[in-house]
Amino acid sequence: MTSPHLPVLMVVLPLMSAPFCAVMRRGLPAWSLALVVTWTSFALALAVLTQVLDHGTIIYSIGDWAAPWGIEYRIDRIGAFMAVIVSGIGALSLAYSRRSIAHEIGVRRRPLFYTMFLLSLAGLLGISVTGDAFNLFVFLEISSLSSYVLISLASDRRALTAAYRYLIMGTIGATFYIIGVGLMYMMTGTLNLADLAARVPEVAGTRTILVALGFLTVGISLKLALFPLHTWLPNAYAFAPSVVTVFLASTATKVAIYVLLRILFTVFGKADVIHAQEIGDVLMVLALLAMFVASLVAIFQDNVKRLLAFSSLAQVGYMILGVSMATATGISAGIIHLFNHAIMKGALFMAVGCVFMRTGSVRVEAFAGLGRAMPVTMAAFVVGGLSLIGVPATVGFISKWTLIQAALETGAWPLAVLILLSSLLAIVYVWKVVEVAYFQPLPSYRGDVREAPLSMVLPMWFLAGCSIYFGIDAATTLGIARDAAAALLGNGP
Amino acid sequence: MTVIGIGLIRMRNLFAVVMLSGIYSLLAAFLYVIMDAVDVAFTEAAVGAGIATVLMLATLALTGTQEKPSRHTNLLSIAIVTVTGAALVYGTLDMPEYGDPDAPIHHHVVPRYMNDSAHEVGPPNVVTSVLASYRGFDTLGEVTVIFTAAVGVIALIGRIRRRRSLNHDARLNERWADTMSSKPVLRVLTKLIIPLIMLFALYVQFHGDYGPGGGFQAGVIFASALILYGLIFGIDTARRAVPEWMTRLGLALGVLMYAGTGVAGLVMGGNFLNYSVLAHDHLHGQHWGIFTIELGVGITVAAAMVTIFFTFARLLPVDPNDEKRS
Amino acid sequence: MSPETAMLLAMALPLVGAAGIQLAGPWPNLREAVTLLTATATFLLVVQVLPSVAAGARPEATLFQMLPGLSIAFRVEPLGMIFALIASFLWIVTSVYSIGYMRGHHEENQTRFYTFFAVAIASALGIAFAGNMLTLFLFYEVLTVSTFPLVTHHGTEEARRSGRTYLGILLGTSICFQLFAIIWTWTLTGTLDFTDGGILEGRASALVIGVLFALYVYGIGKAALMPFHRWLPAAMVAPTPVSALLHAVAVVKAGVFTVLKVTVYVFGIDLLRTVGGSEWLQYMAAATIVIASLVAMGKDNLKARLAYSTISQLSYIVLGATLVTSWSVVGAGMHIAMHAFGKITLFFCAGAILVASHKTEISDMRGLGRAMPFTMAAFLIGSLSLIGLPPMGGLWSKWYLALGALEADKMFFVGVLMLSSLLNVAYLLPIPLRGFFAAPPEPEPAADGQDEGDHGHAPAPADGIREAPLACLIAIAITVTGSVVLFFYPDPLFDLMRQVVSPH
Amino acid sequence: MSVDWGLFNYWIVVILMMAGFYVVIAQGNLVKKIVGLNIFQVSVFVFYISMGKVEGGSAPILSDAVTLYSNPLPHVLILTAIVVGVATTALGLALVVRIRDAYGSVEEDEIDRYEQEQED
Repeated sequence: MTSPHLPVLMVVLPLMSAPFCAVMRRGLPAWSLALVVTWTSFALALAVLTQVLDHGTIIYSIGDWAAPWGIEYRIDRIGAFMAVIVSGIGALSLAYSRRSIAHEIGVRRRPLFYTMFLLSLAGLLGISVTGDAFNLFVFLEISSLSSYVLISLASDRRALTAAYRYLIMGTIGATFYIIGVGLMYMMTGTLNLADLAARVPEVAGTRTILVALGFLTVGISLKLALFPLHTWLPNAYAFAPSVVTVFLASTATKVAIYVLLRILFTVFGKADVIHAQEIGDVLMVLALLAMFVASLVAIFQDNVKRLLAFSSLAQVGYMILGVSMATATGISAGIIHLFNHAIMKGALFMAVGCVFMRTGSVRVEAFAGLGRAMPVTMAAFVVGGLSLIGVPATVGFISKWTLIQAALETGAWPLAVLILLSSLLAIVYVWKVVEVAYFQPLPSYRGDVREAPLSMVLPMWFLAGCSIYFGIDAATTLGIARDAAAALLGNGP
Repeated sequence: MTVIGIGLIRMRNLFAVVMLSGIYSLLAAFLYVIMDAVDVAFTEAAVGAGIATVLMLATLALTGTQEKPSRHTNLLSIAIVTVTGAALVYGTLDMPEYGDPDAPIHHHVVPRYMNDSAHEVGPPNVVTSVLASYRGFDTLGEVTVIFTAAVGVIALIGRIRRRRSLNHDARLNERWADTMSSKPVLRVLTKLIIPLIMLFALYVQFHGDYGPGGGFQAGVIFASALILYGLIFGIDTARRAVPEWMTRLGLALGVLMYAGTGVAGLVMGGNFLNYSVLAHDHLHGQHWGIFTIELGVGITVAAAMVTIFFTFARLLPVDPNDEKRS
Repeated sequence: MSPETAMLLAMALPLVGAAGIQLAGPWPNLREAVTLLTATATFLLVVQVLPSVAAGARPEATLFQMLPGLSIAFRVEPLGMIFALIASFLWIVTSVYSIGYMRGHHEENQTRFYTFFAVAIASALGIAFAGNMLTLFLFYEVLTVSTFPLVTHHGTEEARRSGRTYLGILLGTSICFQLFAIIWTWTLTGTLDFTDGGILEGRASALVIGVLFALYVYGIGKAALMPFHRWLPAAMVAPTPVSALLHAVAVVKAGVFTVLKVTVYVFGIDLLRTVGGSEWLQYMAAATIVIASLVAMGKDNLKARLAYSTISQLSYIVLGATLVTSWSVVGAGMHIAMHAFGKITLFFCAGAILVASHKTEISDMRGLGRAMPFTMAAFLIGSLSLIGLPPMGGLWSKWYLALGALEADKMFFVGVLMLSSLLNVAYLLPIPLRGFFAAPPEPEPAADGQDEGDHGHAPAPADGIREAPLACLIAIAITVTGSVVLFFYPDPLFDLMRQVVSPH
Repeated sequence: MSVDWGLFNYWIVVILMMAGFYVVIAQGNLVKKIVGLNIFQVSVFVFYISMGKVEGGSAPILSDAVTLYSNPLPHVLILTAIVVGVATTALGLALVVRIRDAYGSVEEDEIDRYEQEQED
């Protein structure tokens, strides 16, 4: 597949199939269509990634209007990598979704669920590949609006307030972003990211650009749930339908981090703001706070989804910590953790979804005895948990290794110590669940708990398997992350 | 406008708040006209002052109009807002002055739109050229956003309280019938006005190339005709005229028309959303492309507005007792 | 079969075996046959590697590239060879013993037990054959995780608590200190390969080397250097074959083995000696030796006493490593083997006593030698080996350790070794001696029932006690023989260790 | 001290934005928050349109009689943004309706209280 139109098809395909799903009356045909489409998108994303790895950055002018007059797709390594992560997780969670959705969402709403899912996917993919600041906003809103709906489709009424809070915070974030873009546009006259990058250094010293940077950073930080702008996230993840949690946890915050990378390094890279304006230091402090505060809070959660949500906040901290170092190794640590965390959290939330399906609860107590009753699911949970801790032979180890290496390279050994200490907290909260699963007997009233259906177990174990495989053989993924980091710093291939 | 802004903060009567916010939008629209943004003004008036206000009123009818006094102090919020505001003002200090023709935005990118769009794209309305062609992909995104919102609203409140709805709808109609039979003049007037509004919508739809207007505004106007019909003759009657499947189909159709045009460009040998390749010469191609996508926009927007409004309206309680019971 | 293939197969086979055990779960006889077969085959494969290593070859293999520039690689050198031989051989013995014990004790979840046991052995072999520090660390952690279900086998509240301590200390130290040290080494040198003479020479200041070495030694929590020793007594809740695995076969040995390996192949003994970064650790090791022995004396629970004995004995090896002389390293390496055979004998005996008599407290074991003469005799021999008396293998390792202390010109540590041997005598020998010579605590069944109230908790009357199941006794016989054989034929071991300290 | 009146327009816009922003983050009523969000966004739109204005220019519809036009690009962007804004508003209001249905209240404090009681 070497058609030049792959990048745009990858995004437009799910976007165009969403209306078809919307007019369907039943879940099954909608699911089938969505399944075909997401997997095709995944295949296209992989093809694009290969193309980018082989031939370098792809530039696709939409409507054949050359940038900066028209909108272009500009896909470099990191963008293609993001697209693969997003579409891959999308494809897997869609395969997983059928039984889970059949269990959690009423029959009339199922086609609408798949519509929203496809839109969310299209939005996130669009963000990953676009080269235009305003187009990015539009697709950000597509993905955000559909996520709000996806979250509120859950049966728990707290999902509604969670979605509402997410909507308010998300819209504030988007508005901040748009203020930032406006200020940038005002000073440079362009919206194209590459063009901005070329024109920013001229005006980098002005107060307007400085404020623009501030607004962009705060706005995106809201979306990526950086401490202390994270308050929307725990409940949104905890009460959303299982599949939605899987998908959003593995993709939405990741894409936001990607946008932050784009702004800080692609647009402001030549102006070197991360060093000049202490943004790096601020991000680093917030990242460290996130790592410790969120991990500590996670320890005291009784709802496993909430527990994992707080763990996600801590993991976002790791990613931002890597980014804030602004060295090649630091950024590649952030990027590789994007990928790794998507895999492991995907597996973990899928396991929790299986548990919810069989026991009707995601409280820690509900896990009692599941080590025996649902051995396959719990084994996947353990693999994911070990990965969160960072045990070798899991992807978490690779991330941690790279991050600590980055810290030591800059001579910041206290930082390395803090990273290690915070991962001890992960042992505590992961083991809290594992112990209950394996050491407490199955309550008698749950005597009929069975293993989850195959269609859910397979995607879950695919991710669990990935988190082992890429933990042993990380040369490829880390290689991409390194090249991407080098490219972001302006000295890549 | 500032006065309204401050008033909004202080006021506890939500009904007044919503009305003020509508007025605020109208004022903004007025400002847009002053600042030469006629298309935007058109849209803001129809959407911000019109649709959004109606939706808010509908919501208020469902949730109650009096805000309860808040107990906690808002020092933190004040601090955040002050800091943000101060940052923005600080940022303005290095900006080009308002109306300054030498500002960078007028000299990069835009000159090509002003100078070349006439022979590259065609329509004298540059906003349309940029919207539909140069940055057509954004507009596709925009249509998708409105599609998302409409489907989202169906997913969220499309089917709640279905148990009561039969009885509910019947009573709603009774009430409308009572009210309306006493106002025959209004009914007749409406029947006369609605076709006119629709004609106007069609005019706006197809006139977008030359003056302010286009698919989006036309869609909103078209929808408001149907909404008016619903308000005067009862939601149920309107729903019979425009059943749900039709709006839902419209929603999907518009998006597909737009994206389909893009794909057509791709099939004909251009890039996605390249209209130039659609006909024998590029100006005709652009013309047809813009025509189709604007139509798509119009259909989806009209369908979305109608869907959103009717979905909200279906929930409206018949009388205060009903509201208390919920 | 080439030594490379044999090496890789030796690591893969236990995993295959684990899968086989899992499949054969419903049929206990088949399952145990699979275990024994796998264990024997694995041992034979490891033996295949021996000749070439003894002849000076270093079989190598590289599998994946885990991180850019860092592969999962294997390379067999003499120290690893010794560890692999011990681990794979004792697996057979322990399996034989387990069959008797687990059946005799009516344990549940036996399939899980055998499965994770096999995984633990695979990771122990991985540690033994690791060609760089990353690979070693990988298998080190796999070993920790795979032994967790074994430690918590009974699933009781106590087992859970112990499991938490076990995992907390082992994962905590390895992540906080060891991993930190490894990555630091990597950033300093750009390699993690085990190299003769070390990789840090000229790459770091004396201070950094000292700090790094401390991070490694404490980061290898499996070596149980105080104050990170708590996991070992805690793990005593596990079934006895697991204790044998922990203490003799895999876990603690993996710890001290790693310490030795790091000392010799990452730092290099010459470098460490010149820099002197390890000196204060010698005293920490000495303190652990003495304190753990003293604690052991105070324990009435047999397994707890043995656990503290292990902590003390492990520090012999750490002491040998930190003394960084040729002789001390030779002594340390040999002590891995000597202690393995001695301690596994003692644990087997403790388990046999538990199965046969349900006794766990030493004070209840008076006169037990009459009912279980074979077991008690074996216990005596094992004790003698640990004390370091002829004709047991333990003599040699202590001998070379003392030589090493002399070579380093540190009489103090010779004294510590002597003192410790005395303490060993004090806490180990009374058990078999009282077993044989003291009168049984219970009154004869014919006697009046006055004392019964005092012994209400002792479940079985003395007269009902027989020797443990045959499988247990066979295993004990093998390890006892091993201890004795190692006294008469320590040469192969010695030669291998000589290669470690003077590679050319 | 010379006051830069050329920026005065922007300052007013900033004040409006902040009024909206304040309503969003400080108010406890869910409907009012949405209204605030609306105000906030509309103010941002005004800001965009302001920067497109060229002194003496006219609406960007090409004709032979006019030579100076205002900048059309902000107009395009804001057209899109308005739609996004109304979409968000509609969804937000739909959520408010559902929340009211589920909790019987649209006051944040009350809902927080119910949720704390619910902790399943």
